[in-house]
Amino acid sequence: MIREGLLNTLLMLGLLAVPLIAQAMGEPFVITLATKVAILALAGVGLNVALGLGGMVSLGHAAFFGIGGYAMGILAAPVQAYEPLMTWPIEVPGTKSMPVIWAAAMAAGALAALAIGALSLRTAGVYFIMITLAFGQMLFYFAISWPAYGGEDGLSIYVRNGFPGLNTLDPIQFFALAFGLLALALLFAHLLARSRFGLALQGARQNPARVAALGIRPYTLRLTAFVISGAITALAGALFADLNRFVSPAMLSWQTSGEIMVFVILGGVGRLFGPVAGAALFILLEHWLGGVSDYWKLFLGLILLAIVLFARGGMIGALAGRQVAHD
Amino acid sequence: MTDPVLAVHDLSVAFGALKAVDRVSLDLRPGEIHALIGPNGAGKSTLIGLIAGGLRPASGRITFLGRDITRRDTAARARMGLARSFQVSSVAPDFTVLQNVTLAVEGAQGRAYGFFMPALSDRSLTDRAAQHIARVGLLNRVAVPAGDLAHGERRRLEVAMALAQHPKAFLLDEPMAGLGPDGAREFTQILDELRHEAPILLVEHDMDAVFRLADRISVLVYGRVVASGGVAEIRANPEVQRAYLGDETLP
Amino acid sequence: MSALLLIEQALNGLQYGVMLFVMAAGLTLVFGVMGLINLAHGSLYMVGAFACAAVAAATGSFWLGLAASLAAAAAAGALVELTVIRRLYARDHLDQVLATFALILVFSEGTRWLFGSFPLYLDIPAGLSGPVTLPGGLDYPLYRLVLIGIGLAIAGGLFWLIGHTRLGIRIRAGEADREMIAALGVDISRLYTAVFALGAALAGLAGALVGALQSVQVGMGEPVLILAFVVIVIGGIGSIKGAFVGALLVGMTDTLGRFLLPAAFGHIMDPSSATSVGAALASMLIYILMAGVLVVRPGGLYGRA
Amino acid sequence: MAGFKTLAAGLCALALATAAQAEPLKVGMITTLSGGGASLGIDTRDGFMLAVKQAGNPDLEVVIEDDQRKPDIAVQLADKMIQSEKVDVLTGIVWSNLAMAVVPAATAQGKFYLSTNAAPSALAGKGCNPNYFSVSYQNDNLHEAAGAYAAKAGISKAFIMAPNYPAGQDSLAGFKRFYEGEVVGEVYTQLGQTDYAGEIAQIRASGADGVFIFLPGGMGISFVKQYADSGVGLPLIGPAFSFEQSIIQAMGDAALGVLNGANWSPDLGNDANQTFVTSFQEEYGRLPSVYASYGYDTANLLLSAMGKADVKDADAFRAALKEADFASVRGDFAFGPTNHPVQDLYVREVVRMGDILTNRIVGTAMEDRGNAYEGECEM
Repeated sequence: MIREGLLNTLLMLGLLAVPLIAQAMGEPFVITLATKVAILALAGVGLNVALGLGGMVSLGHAAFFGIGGYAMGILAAPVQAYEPLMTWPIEVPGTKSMPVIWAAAMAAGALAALAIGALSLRTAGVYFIMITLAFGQMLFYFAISWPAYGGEDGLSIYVRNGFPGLNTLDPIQFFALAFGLLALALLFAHLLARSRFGLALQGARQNPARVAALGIRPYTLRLTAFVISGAITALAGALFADLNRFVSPAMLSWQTSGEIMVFVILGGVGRLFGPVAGAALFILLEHWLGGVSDYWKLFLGLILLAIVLFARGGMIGALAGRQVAHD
Repeated sequence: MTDPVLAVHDLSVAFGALKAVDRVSLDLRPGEIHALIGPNGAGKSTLIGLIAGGLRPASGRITFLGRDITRRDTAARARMGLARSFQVSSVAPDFTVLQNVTLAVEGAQGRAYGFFMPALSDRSLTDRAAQHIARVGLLNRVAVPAGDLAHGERRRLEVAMALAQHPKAFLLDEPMAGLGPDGAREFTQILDELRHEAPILLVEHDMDAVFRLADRISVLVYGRVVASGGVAEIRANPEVQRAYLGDETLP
Repeated sequence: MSALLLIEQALNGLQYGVMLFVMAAGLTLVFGVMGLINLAHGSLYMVGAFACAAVAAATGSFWLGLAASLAAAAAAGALVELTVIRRLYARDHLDQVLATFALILVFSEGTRWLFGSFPLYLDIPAGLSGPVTLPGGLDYPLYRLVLIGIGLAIAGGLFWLIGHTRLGIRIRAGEADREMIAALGVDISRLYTAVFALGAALAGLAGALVGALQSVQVGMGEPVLILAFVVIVIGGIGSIKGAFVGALLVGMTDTLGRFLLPAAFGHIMDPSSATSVGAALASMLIYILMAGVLVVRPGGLYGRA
Repeated sequence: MAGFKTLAAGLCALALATAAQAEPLKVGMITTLSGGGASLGIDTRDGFMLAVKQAGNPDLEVVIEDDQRKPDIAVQLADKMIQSEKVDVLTGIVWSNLAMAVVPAATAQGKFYLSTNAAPSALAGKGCNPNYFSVSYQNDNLHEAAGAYAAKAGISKAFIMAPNYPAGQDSLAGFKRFYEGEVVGEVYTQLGQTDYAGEIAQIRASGADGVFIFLPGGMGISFVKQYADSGVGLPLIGPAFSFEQSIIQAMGDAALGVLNGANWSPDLGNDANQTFVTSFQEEYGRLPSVYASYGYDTANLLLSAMGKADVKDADAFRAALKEADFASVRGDFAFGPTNHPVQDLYVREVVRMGDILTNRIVGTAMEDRGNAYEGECEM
């Protein structure tokens, strides 16, 4: 058994060290993989706010992930075509600036989460799982069949968006951005869990009737958490689209929702660094198994099954033992 | 006579064909303990639920501090100062005693949306929580998860949470259920002090405690109030004897 | 448009709806009785279709294939219940989602391993192919009429099973109170295996029946699974009656929406963009229906919540 | 299967950079080998590897990876192949949306991309690139063939149908470009739709005398079975994708007599094709599909260019590719000005030969057809 804090530190140091070593050895693709881990972990951190703190099992977070991606595509694509984003009622140019895109992605994700959450949170338990799934599908089909933004072909941008002072085309510099945002999000999630809001939200997860009797509306708490969660996941989506320089409806598919949830559960639900461990393990498995057999998903499924059946509390739970109550 | 803190007027609710609460009117006056007794299934817990806000009445009104609260939700009623305990212990089981009571203090302050305001390192929250925990004698158990507490301790934790709300009225649903004779005696003492904070609407099966504590008693049978009055009056009421107490001799 | 076309579309919606019901019934039973959310239900649909196609190809008989689909899906269901699912009853929904998500991967790739990546051939049985002329002069495929009949018969059978048999009484008791049924001396784990296998068999049957009309391929179960979720959310989880009403609603809405919406948009825009915009909206229609139902009744039409 | 994988040296993400060696041409194939669309990718790979095996050229190294039909995976595989494997040429993508995700970035980094199938209009027009060659066709071609031939086949009032996504929209536009009859109904279906009863009812009510469909993969199987069963019985025409070797077996007799526009058929009489069909059957025990033929042609094109120029000399290699000096299974083969083929387009009919269903050419729809987007390309 290792203390959870030490484990988390090792995890983050590992995620930081792998691309640095890869850089030194001239293996840029490994840096790309580490960037993918950081971005997917960020999406997981977003989901974990809803899932771990709030107890909301959302199987529709691909909606926010995809919305973040499309925010990137819709803002950046007009720039490369030398066209304005919109001309009516006022002319708005597109942008290739990452900070602007991130803000737009988070705003769009938050708005979508507000709408989806407001309806879905009227229900609970298994209804909530299925409804979030169905809303995700609704956006997925919409994105495929709506012709304006490329439909199933998606939107390609040929050059990665820019960040002041950095060359984002350099894999290691883009990794630094993704890693920095992941660290920020982890810090935010940490503060949130220990805040007044976090206390109330976790209370509402355990006993909503009691929290209501204390004068705090569980619905409003959860909706707020869902919106925060949607915004973080949308930010991850914008970064993911930038990593691939491409966005398509595949980001909105329900398999994506399932995978984001897998990161969170693999790592350990409600553990701050769970999504980081989960995403790292998932990507490692995907690339290692993918090289072993065409039927690698069969083995991935068996491994997932073994983890959920026999390693409760996820990886961090297995390594660090029972979660201690919040200090 | 002062105005009642809490009053229900002609309150009714039905579950299918069953009239769980049938045109009930009663009130709670400052400083008193008003006990609600009756056989199992008489509708006592349903009535508490209606007053606290978990259930919606089919007809009738509820006023609290002079205002009609019939259409307000649970949280709004709680913020006005209506504190309740549940028939089955209701706490956040993974939270420690301190976390549970801190949450109650937070609710009373109406500031649950501080995203960057740390909760458990904020002395203005935890000191107050500790005071309430001390009141119920759980100070040596602050760091224990509520789920690991003994039954009686959890009951006291609920009282501490209710106290933290700075209530204008308590709704206590069988707070002494399952406590055993020693626990019940101790708890009676706590409730006796509690009445100085705010009046109590008390649902209780322990008749010793009821007769020792109550200023007034209302008897609920099949959803209706069949008798209401002072302790002696209710003891003597033949209808109560027959309908509720049966052949048991009263203490 | 003609009344005949509308009637034909309504029949199509009905046929689509009853097949969705057969699929959704198992899902809603398993949730109602065991409180389990099973994402792998679509995989059992696929197992049924593959078993039917394989046996029909080997023996030349669709009906043997159909029997095989029932047996294979029930066996797969029982096997999965005994090895994996029963460890999940006491877990929260989260673990159930992850474990059954993993099962989808195992089923899909396992099937691909066994049968290859190419779609299998499965045709409508000879006696049921081709159209028949209905009163009013409408030519309608006989097989689809048979599907409607089978679906309605299964619905009737399920209502009877739940309402009038010992198993049904146990199922209803199990929904109400797990401890009580255990106290009655019923072997609860055998009951659970039986209910899960029953749900699996229904999914497999739906897969085989619909597989004769469609492409039998890996991944065919997931779109149907999500539709089945929509159905039981609309109907109220755990309610067979709700699943039936929900399935018909979804079937009708989807079929008529795909047909009427582009036509409606044709009145206000040019035909090409009307078909495209109308089709885009039609694909979202059932989800809008679901959202609408939930606004009015958060527990679904016949839900207990 | 695993054999090809072992060709992918340094596959492990953390493996050391492979030691320097004699510089062969390294080609990276990204195609769909798992999940729903795997049969197309497997055919592409098998056709390509058959030609590689027949050539036995030790200087050609092939790395094959599975894109799972996911654009983001395809992009990452392309990054990996370019950054880590240091491939010179990319190929193999089946789907247009994946091609749109990979090709622009790959050609922008100076790599060659040879398309074995997907050739979306954006890459033929405004997005064209001198390093991008489509060996197969331009996406619209096979729809154009169907459109050009439909009137000859007696279809004067057509009902046309495709899924509601960009390739579907391009398909209907392609059909209408050379169709001389009247379009009486135009319907977009949902991508991945499995039940077409509603559309068939509309066909029945439309008064059409023929139906054009573009429904690739499982969608086509579902439609054709249901259409045959409905008794509507109007002639059916479409592009070859919907009536491919791997698909028509699953349709069964329902597919008999369906016409489809194609640029290749197993019964094309040229020597290269006869060799290809025979050796493919010997090697893999099944008839090749168009995807296999494109994979085979692509490999042979690449081998022919390797014989003429070193890939490190991009201009020379590009010129060598452009000459297209290889024996195509399609007979005459040449690249047009925008690196898309100029070729004859045929119409085939699904027929039964013994136990299996296959296609047979029934007529030529267009001769020396290029594509509709050449004017938009500035290369």
